[in-house]
Amino acid sequence: MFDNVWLIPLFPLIGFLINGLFGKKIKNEAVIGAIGTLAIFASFVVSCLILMQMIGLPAEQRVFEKVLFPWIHSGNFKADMAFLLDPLSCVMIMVVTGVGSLIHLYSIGYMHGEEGFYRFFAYLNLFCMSMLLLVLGSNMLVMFIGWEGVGLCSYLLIGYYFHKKSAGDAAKKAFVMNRVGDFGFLLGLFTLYWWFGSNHNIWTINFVEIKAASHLLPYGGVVTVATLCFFVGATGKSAQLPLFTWLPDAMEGPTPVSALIHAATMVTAGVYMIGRMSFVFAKSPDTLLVIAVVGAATAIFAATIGTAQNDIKRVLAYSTVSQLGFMFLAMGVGAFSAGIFHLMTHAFFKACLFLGSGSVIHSMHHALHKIHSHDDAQDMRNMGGLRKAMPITFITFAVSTIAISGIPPLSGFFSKDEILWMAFSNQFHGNVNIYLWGIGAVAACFTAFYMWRLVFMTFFGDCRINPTAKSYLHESPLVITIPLMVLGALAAVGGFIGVPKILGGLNHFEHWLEPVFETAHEYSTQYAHHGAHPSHSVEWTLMILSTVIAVIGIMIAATMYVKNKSLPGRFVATFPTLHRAVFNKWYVDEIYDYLFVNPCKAFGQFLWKGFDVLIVDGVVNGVANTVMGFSGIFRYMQSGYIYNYAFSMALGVVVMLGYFIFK
Amino acid sequence: MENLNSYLIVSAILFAIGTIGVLTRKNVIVMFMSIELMLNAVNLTFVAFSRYLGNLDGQIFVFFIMTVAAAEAAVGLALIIAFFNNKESIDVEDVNLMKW
Amino acid sequence: METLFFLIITLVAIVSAILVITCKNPINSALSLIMTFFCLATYYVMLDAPFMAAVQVMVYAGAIMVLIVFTIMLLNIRVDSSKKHSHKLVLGSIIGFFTLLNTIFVLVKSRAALPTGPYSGEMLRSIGHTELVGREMFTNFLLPFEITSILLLVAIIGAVILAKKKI
Amino acid sequence: MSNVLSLTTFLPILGVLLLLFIPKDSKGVLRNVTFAVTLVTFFVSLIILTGFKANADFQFLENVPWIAAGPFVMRYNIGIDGISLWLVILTTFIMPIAVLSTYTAVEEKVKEYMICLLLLETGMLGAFISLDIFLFYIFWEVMLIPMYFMIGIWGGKNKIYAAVKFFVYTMVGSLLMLVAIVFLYFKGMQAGITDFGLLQFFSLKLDLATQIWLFLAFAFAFAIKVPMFPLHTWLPDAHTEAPTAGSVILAAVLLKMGTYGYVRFAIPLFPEAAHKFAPLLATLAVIGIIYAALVAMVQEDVKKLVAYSSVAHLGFVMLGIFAFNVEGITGGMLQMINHGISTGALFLIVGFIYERRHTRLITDFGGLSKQMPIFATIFMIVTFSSVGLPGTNGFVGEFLILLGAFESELRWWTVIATSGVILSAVYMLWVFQRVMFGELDNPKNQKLLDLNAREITIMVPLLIMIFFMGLYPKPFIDKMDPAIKKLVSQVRVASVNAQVIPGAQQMQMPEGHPGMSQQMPAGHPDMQQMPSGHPGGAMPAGHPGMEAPAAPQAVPAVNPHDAK
Repeated sequence: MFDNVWLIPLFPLIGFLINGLFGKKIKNEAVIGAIGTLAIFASFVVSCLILMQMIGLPAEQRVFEKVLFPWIHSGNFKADMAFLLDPLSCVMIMVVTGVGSLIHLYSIGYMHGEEGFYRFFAYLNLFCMSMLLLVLGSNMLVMFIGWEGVGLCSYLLIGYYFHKKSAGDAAKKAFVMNRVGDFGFLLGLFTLYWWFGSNHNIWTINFVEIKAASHLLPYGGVVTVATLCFFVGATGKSAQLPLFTWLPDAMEGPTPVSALIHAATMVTAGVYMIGRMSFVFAKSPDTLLVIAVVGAATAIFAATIGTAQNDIKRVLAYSTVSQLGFMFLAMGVGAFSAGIFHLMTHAFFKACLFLGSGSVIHSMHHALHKIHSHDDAQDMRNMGGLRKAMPITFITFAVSTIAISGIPPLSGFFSKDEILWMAFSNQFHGNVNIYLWGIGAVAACFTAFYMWRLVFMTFFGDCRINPTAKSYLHESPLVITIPLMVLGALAAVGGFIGVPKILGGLNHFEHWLEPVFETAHEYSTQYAHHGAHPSHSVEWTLMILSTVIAVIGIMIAATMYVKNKSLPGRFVATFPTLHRAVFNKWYVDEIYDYLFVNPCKAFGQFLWKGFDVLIVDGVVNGVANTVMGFSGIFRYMQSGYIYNYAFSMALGVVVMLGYFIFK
Repeated sequence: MENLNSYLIVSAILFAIGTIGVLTRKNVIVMFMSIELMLNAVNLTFVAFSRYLGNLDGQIFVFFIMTVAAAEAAVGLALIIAFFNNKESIDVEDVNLMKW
Repeated sequence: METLFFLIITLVAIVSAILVITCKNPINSALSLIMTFFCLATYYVMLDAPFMAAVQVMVYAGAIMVLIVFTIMLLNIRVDSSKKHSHKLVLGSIIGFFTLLNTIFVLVKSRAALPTGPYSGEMLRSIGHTELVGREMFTNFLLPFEITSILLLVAIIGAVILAKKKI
Repeated sequence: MSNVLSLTTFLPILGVLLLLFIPKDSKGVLRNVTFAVTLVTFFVSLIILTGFKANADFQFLENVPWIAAGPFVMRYNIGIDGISLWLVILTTFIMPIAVLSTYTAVEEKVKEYMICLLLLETGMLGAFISLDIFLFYIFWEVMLIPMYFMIGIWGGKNKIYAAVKFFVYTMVGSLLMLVAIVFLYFKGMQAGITDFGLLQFFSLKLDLATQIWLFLAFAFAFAIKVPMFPLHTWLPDAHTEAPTAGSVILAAVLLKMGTYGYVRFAIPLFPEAAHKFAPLLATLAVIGIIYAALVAMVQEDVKKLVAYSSVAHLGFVMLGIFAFNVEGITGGMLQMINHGISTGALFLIVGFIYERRHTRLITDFGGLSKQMPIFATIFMIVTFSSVGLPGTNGFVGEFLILLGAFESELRWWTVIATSGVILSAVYMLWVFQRVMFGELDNPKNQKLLDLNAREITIMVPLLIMIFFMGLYPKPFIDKMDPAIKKLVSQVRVASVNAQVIPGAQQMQMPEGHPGMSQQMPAGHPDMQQMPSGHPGGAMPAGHPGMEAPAAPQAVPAVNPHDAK
């Protein structure tokens, strides 16, 4: 089965080609949707088969490389179109194809009747293909194809409603910010490639080969440079500080896109990349510290913004940014498998949340459309009390919210708690640990708060929508609710494959990934401070503490949005500046405009008008004008009158003849 | 019979007058006639030399010159008419298409 | 006697030539030019070339000058009205003067060995100038003679095409 | 078929003769005949492609006497290697497309236009295949004239200015080059070279001072053609004013003359000087990348924007070439072809909307996606190819260039150049968004027709090439690889002798390993000849004893005075 790994990206590619080229002619939504969904589902089946086979193998044999065809070979440089199967990529393909299949199914219902239905499915399939290339790539360049490919699809899908200016802007912003990240990725790649090549004559970008040679890498130094570059790439793709602003804007795309790309898969590519190259990152404690700090900072920063947003999808977007921050925190503290674990559980519950919000928006939109209202279907201030109208959506949404808040025994608790525990107990960031843990815990509290705020505003209380519209609110069709239920179930139980030892679990997940990360752990122990390992009681305390924190967050939300509804208003009145700053996302977009975008445009304008036209062309035209000036003087000789030429000719003849005669 | 030099001097004078005419007049037809004058001055030289050298080649050449002059007159005058039709003038100063 | 005649003819020729380039009215110029052509015909007779004289009168004074006069009248040009450029006149005269100087020097002084032929005065008078020229023309110069016909043909076509407004 | 190269080159001229017999009013026939001629030329050139063996030699050689004027002996000496092969194919490939694009765009003086196009093709092909420096110069100038007329006669509003600017810029450079060619020939004669054949001059050993002057003359001429910052200002004008086919050819092929000139002439003829000026030229290339990107960003005219993007792309090519290693030059060569395809396609796209709306101002458009879905798709693919998205052709070239440059001494230049990748996305996507996305609010745009069959036919081959080269560049690389390896070894021998200019040394990474090991992987055949342990990169600048260690086998001793 391993040999057929190329089938996994192939199916979505075929789906993309069929829908992209002929979708317009097919017209039938059911056929188009079926093609798109079956394509990714076929990949899911293949992935399952591969997973089964891999489970059957002993741990040390769980690496397989499949070379499809040689791609770029030039000089010393070799990059093949090749796929790598190991436990890590197995997890990823399962998540991508599994969640992907569900979201495709969901889209059939959600996108029903949209103009360009075929286009949507074509892009979605293309995205899946790129994402699968990203996770399966056996060298950095194939990964990079996927890396940029998902960026492209994200661009296409955010700009799906291209007639909206905001959608176009958001799409461009997403792509450009991703490009900033790519810049880092490429530089990291170059640095690593050049260092290995010039120092050890190992000219490679293949993960397996680099892993085999990674013991040659020094601790710090050039590795810090390279890994920081890679990390810049990761921040772009995974919307971390300072490149996170594109993700909330990306909510301009259709909701299934937000669920698939901007929650479950693409944005986690940065985390995956660090996991894939953990053996390089682990060589640089400085980079790990940077990653942990950036991750923690993003977690808290995005969480604060999330508390003040009114657009249901934007709240979820900031929540995603914040959760990604948690994953990076995990990577930064060396808890690679915890990061991947959180990636997986997050894919479940965040996809469910997004799809649930999509279900709500779908229903709201329908109702508002019926009464010809132009109210915003995504604004939570228009919602409320929806739990009665949409029971399935409500239940799945609530389950996922409990999961993301970190309430045991749902999946989010296990993964988030493990991250916080590792942030506290790791042995190489010294005194920073306690701060990392503290920030993480506060961010978790904020998470619980704004997620429950969302739930309360949307599903509880009175319905704030126009009463006539209220009667049109109804539960979404099965094709939408089935994925919700599946994902809700996964969000509830998905954590049990990674129950930590202290709770009596076996932590299957960590064992599964151990062959991938053991090299990295080996390296990181080199610089660990071998202090006293915190005891079990500490672990228990922290675990209870983090649960309590989450509950506190929920309580605050309940107080403010269910019991005493005037509180938020009074809060805003008391701290108007703070609220405005948070509401406007701490003005980050404005700062970027001020710092980068506008100067760039102004500078470009200056270069064009000032340098190109004035100086370069000025010199060129100046030379031309000087020549013209001289010729302006000499032109009087060329009067254009024939008799003047006759004069000159006669004169010339006379003078020359005279010279020859009288000389 | 006068000696050769007197003919030559006469032809030189006529040639010079023709030259002055071409250079100083602006009327295209007068210029044209001045050119005919110059051609005739040359013809005279040819005939004079031919007679004094006892060689008829020069006179044959005069025939050819006359042919050319006739052809020139035909084409040249046609040009002048065409020019006049365009510009309502035969002033050489109006022939200024080459003026930049 | 002959010298006096030569001088008179020369005077007439030069004066009429000067009139050609000075007359304001082109018609007067044309008439003076005809006068000059007649003087030249006279020279040809004095040089034992009566046939040349006849051709001169017929072709130049007759054909070409008629053409010119017709053109002048056709275009209805009266007086050379435009203003004179004195500098042009002066410059032209200077050039003309030096042309004269040069020409005289070339013709008179720097005469190198020239090919002489068998045709003496007696021969011209006894056999006849016309016959001799004719013989020469249709033996040694037959080909150029024929080519002149093409030249004339081209000139005729050219003149027709140029002068007609629309073909 | 030994004359197939000549046949390819002069087929267009035969086409011109054919066109002369077609009355100028039968425009359809003229267009079809021209198209057929260019198509036949393309198919003939495919014979070259299939017959080409992937080795470093020049192939399809033809060498017959041509002009012998006193001491100057010029021969009709042609042939191709892996470097010129692809440029020849690119030219013959682009020409039918360019001709097809003029079917409705040019209505006046069709006959003359077609003749110009065909003459241009011969000129371009001739320049790529010439192995005689003088023959090259002739073809180089031959290209100039039809292009001048194409801009000057069929151009836009400001065509005369643009045409004269184009002509004068290029002429200034080429005259300098002519002087250098003649001077080089005299130098060659002293060394026993008997004609202008290029290959003999490769083995000519010149002292550094002479090399520098000659290199500067050549480099200047080529830099104008490339065009490199700051000699680029003719390009936006020429591109905006030229008719679509003119812009396409200008971008796709003519600009390649400059970069090709570096690879074929300036660098192998004067390797030491090339090394000496590499940092300078790389700096200009990098400035060009960033500068052109910034200027492109604020353009209001789509065509001008594309023109500036050309400057940026060719900056990448130059950076790759001056990396002096296989990866960089391969990348540069690939990028030349890529740029020909993607930028050519972009100009065609601009031409399509210009034909429909007779405006190129970005603000006149918006929301065209709705009205022209096929156009939108094609435009998007080409945009992403131009941006260098992996999977499209643009990526392979750009990546190899950056990789090669990073391996060489131009590391910090590469870092800055890489940021150009971001900027290219900014300006290309921004223009795409403003033209294609948004509300379709301009009433004039609401009646626009989507691409017709002919226009789609034009674009399809380009799109196929975009993906083919992006996903499977191996056949391209394989054919050019031996020639590039040879070029690199030619240049590398010299690199040890070249003075290391101050600054190059500081560019080394802090690890401080000897510069030698960076440029030269162990195991390279040249390595064994080098005195071991001679730290080529770390030699103090201006050291007069430079020539001592390496001189014996490679290059005659560099005069210490010249070396300064």
